[in-house]
Amino acid sequence: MSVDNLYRELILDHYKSPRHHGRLDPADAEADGQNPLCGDELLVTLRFGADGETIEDIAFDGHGCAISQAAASMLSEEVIGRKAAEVAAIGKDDTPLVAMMIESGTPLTPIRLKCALLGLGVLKVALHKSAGTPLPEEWAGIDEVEFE
Amino acid sequence: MSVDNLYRELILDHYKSPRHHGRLDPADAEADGQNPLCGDELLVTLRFGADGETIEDIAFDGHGCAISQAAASMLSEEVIGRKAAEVAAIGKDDTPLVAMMIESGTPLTPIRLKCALLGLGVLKVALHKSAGTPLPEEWAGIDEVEFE
Amino acid sequence: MKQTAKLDARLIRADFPIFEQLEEGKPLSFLDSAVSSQKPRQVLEALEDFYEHSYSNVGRGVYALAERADAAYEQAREKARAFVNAGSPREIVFTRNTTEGLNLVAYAWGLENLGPGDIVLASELEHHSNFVPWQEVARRTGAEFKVVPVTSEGELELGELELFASGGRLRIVAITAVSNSLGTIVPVEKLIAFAHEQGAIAVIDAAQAAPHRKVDVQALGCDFLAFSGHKMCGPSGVGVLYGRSELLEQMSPFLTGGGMIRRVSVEKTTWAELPHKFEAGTPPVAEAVALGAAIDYLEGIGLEAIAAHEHELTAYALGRLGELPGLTLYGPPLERRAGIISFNLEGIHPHDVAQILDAEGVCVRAGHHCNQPLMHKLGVAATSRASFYLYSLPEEVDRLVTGIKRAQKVFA
Amino acid sequence: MKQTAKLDARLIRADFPIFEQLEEGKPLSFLDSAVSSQKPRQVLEALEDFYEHSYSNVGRGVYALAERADAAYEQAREKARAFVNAGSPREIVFTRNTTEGLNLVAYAWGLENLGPGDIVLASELEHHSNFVPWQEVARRTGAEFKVVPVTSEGELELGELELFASGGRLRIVAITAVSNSLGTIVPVEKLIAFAHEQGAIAVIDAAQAAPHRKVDVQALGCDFLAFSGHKMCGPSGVGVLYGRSELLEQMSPFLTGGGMIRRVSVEKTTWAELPHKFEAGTPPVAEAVALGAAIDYLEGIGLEAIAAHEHELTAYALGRLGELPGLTLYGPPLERRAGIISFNLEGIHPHDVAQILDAEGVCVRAGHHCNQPLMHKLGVAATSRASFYLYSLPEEVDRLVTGIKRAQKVFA
Ligand SMILES: Cc1ncc(COP(=O)(O)O)c(C=O)c1O
Ligand SMILES: Cc1ncc(COP(=O)(O)O)c(C=O)c1O
Repeated sequence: MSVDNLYRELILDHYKSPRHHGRLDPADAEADGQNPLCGDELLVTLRFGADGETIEDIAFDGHGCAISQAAASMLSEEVIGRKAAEVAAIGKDDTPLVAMMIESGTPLTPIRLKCALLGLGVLKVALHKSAGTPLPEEWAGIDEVEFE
Repeated sequence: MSVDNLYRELILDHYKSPRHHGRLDPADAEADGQNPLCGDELLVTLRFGADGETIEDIAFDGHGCAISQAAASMLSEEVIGRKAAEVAAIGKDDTPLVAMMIESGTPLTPIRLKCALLGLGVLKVALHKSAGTPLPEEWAGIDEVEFE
Repeated sequence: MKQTAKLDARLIRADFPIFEQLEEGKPLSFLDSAVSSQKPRQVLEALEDFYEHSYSNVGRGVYALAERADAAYEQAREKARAFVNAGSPREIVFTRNTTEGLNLVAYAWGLENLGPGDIVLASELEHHSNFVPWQEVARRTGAEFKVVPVTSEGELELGELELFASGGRLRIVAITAVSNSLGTIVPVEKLIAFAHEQGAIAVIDAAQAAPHRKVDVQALGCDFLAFSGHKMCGPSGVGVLYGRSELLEQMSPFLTGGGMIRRVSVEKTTWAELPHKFEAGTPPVAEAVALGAAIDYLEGIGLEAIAAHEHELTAYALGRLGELPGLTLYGPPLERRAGIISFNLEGIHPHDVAQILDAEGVCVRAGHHCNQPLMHKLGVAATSRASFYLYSLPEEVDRLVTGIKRAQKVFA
Repeated sequence: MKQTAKLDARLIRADFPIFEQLEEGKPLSFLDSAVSSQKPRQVLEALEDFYEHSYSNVGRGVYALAERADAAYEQAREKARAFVNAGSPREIVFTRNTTEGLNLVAYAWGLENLGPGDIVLASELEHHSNFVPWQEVARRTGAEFKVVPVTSEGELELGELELFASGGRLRIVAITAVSNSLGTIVPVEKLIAFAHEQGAIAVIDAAQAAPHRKVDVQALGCDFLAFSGHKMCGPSGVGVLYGRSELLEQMSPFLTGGGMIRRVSVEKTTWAELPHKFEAGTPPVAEAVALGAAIDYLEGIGLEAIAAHEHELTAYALGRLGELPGLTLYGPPLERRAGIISFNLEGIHPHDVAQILDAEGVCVRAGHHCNQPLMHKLGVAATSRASFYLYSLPEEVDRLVTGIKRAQKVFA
């Protein structure tokens, strides 16, 4: 993995100026989680539109490395206006930051992938919780911890 | 260690016709023990002379390999008529069978040494128990098991 | 496709450096693989290569070296998963050995789930490692410890199984798949079915099974299954515990410390996901990687071919030993026996037999084989035991027979 | 006579095969020895030699090969005994790692001896492996778990120690000898004295001490002391627990199974002597033997020389890092610090720091280092950490500084 490629302007920009940062209050769904390897933590809050299934607004809060923060920021832009069920089905390789790295020919290593997927993970927890559906096995445990 | 040397006539003879085999009843001192590696077991009973410290008679009972049985048999011949304190101080290398192997230039390997020393071990337990003195550390545990 | 062709033990033997040396001038006839197997070059090279090129601790490092170590370790887990056909690598915990795996279940499941009135069932056939932990956890929790008896041929008295039915109080059935003393192949499916009928969990000791024949935890339907790397061409210091994820998830951790936590504070600590929840501290990293290489090695040859080879040798050995006067054979008939043969010679203690055999370069085990309850049942303190593996040869059986004759002459 | 001459790290480095390779075209600057050390050829050769010439299980075999394996294993125990100056090899238990050693004490001593009202004391400095087991055993037994606080420089608030005096209710004091995050050298003698005054046992985590400086359990007077082979040039999969024999004798076993029993029957089981009572199942045989070789290696160089070398490098690194703007250093002053340096860069997460350093071939750790309570106290989620060992070189510090500057440029 080339560092120049990883710490490209786009990612640094999302890290330094995260989009949709903060907390929505009230929110229709929320969840938090952490990457136990580094203590990175994210809280997601979101609101649905009148149809109860289109994501109308979303906010991420928390702290962590450039990759986890930028990935969450980029993801938040991606999901606004989309249906919950559709978003809940987004695959690991399809989040904007991960996809971008794969495309550039230097995919993230497994450890950094965990950073990059923290945002998608907590978002999935939030959506499954609000839909009352069980979390798929590969995300197990991501929501077990209280947010500080 | 040469097997011919180990299974020499003297040792086989003691194994096949053990001296002082059986149990003394009544006895002035007794103890039992086992080699947990192979399940070999020995019970020693002995009687003191009028002075209360000369070993007047001794008997070993139990079952085990040729080495443990012959060593006990040879030891029993060696200790009759000797003082308890003197016998309690016999060193590992000084039992007849072990000394004989050392002399012949092919000392017992550590595992077989445990077989050969079982008799001395239970005898020491018996003597220390009857004298009320503590067993030296290197014999610890040899008396923890009931004899069957 | 698995290779089912007959294996060529002579060719395989060339993979094992230890057979290149002579033992006191004689070729090494290693008939003690049941206690631990020898290691092929392929495994030793994997070990060395890992230490020389990819060594680092796992699970925590960002740098490339750590990522390599991590990938190698998790790849080994995946190999172990496929080896026993577990549903997910989350169900594969690396332990030190079979014994630790069984203790893990006894502590982490047993201590929390057992109480007075409950029953823990093992068998007379069990190795101490699948006997004492259950006896101990029963003692600590006030549960009752019972054992399924065996016949004089060393097979479970399955007809008596119903005696242990007890309206939901039976909580654990712990059974070996293959007896390490007698080679008995146990019909574990029946015991697992019985356990589940009774609402108990089924714990399988596969220490003697996994190295020699295909083990499929999903086909078996067992709840836990443990085995050791060192008996299957892998290094010492590593074993595997399979556990059904539903159970592993409900359980509290066993050992606690680095690597198995989610968050630690003075007030409260929470646990990491499976399987890490059960791997506290630095794991046997290089050992797990080398165990992965051992699995590749065994699968390259094929478990069926290994079992068939051992079966053939066992048939030959039972025939040759059966001809010897004054020799008692223990255990079940050939059809229900793995490559393990226990025997005794009249008037000669197993220790002396093993000693005399050693002078011929023949290694056999002498003792109770960590099977005292079974020895008690057989009415002996000890036996001599020969056991085979993929590198065993018929001439080793011949040397065994020659050595036995020599022992009989010495003690005549 | 111990060698006290200055060590030549460049010469030593040539013993370590891993440094022969380039990492992405750059020399490997391995500044992460606190998590696990690299292995010298001497240790890898001992491992291979054992597997190729003397491998067998231990403790049970009559044949010559088994006697050789046994002798090698017990010789390793004797080396470990001498390494920490224990009074007897009976006090040396081979474990998997430090974590298992500490858990052994928590289970086998703690579960039996603690109850409601009792106090278990650790510190905010502890690695999770010397924190969570005590927290857990306190939870299970109803005892209270307390921690000695640390100053903002990561030193124990010894002035507050008396607050934990409690008329005989203090039962365990568990303390690390060296902090793995901050390098703090803890005055463990004081804590051991305090523990004994209070009637408590003193358990020392020597994971970061034993590899780097002479540890003498008799001089310390501690009751238990644990360390890991993999952090001291030894293989993964093996560790050592020292325990005072009086205590080990009183204790029930921890893991049960093969090798640790005296006699087993359905009714009752009795235990083997020390140290075997605490070594259930097949031990990490080859790993222990290779750890013996690692001890020989370290002692050949001399622990004093190693500590002096690391001290010199730490002084150099603290100087160079101290000059960098936007860099925060954590931990005590040089005089009371081992070769470990934690730091943070303003506005850059440690993970990103480590990632950018990796591109320079520099390996540092990023995270909480299994020290969440300490991180909490320092008010950070994570730090970057560089740590040194006998093979570390000043130019690795220079490359670290270059890498940090690069990170600062990327994130400028
Ligand atoms: C101070 C300290 N204690 C305990 C441990 C745990 O060691 P291991 O993972 O080898 O059990 C470590 C190593 O990470 C450590 O640094
Ligand atoms: C049937 C059986 N179970 C358990 C064990 C224990 O294995 P380990 O010593 O590797 O823990 C053995 C090996 O001795 C065995 O044969």
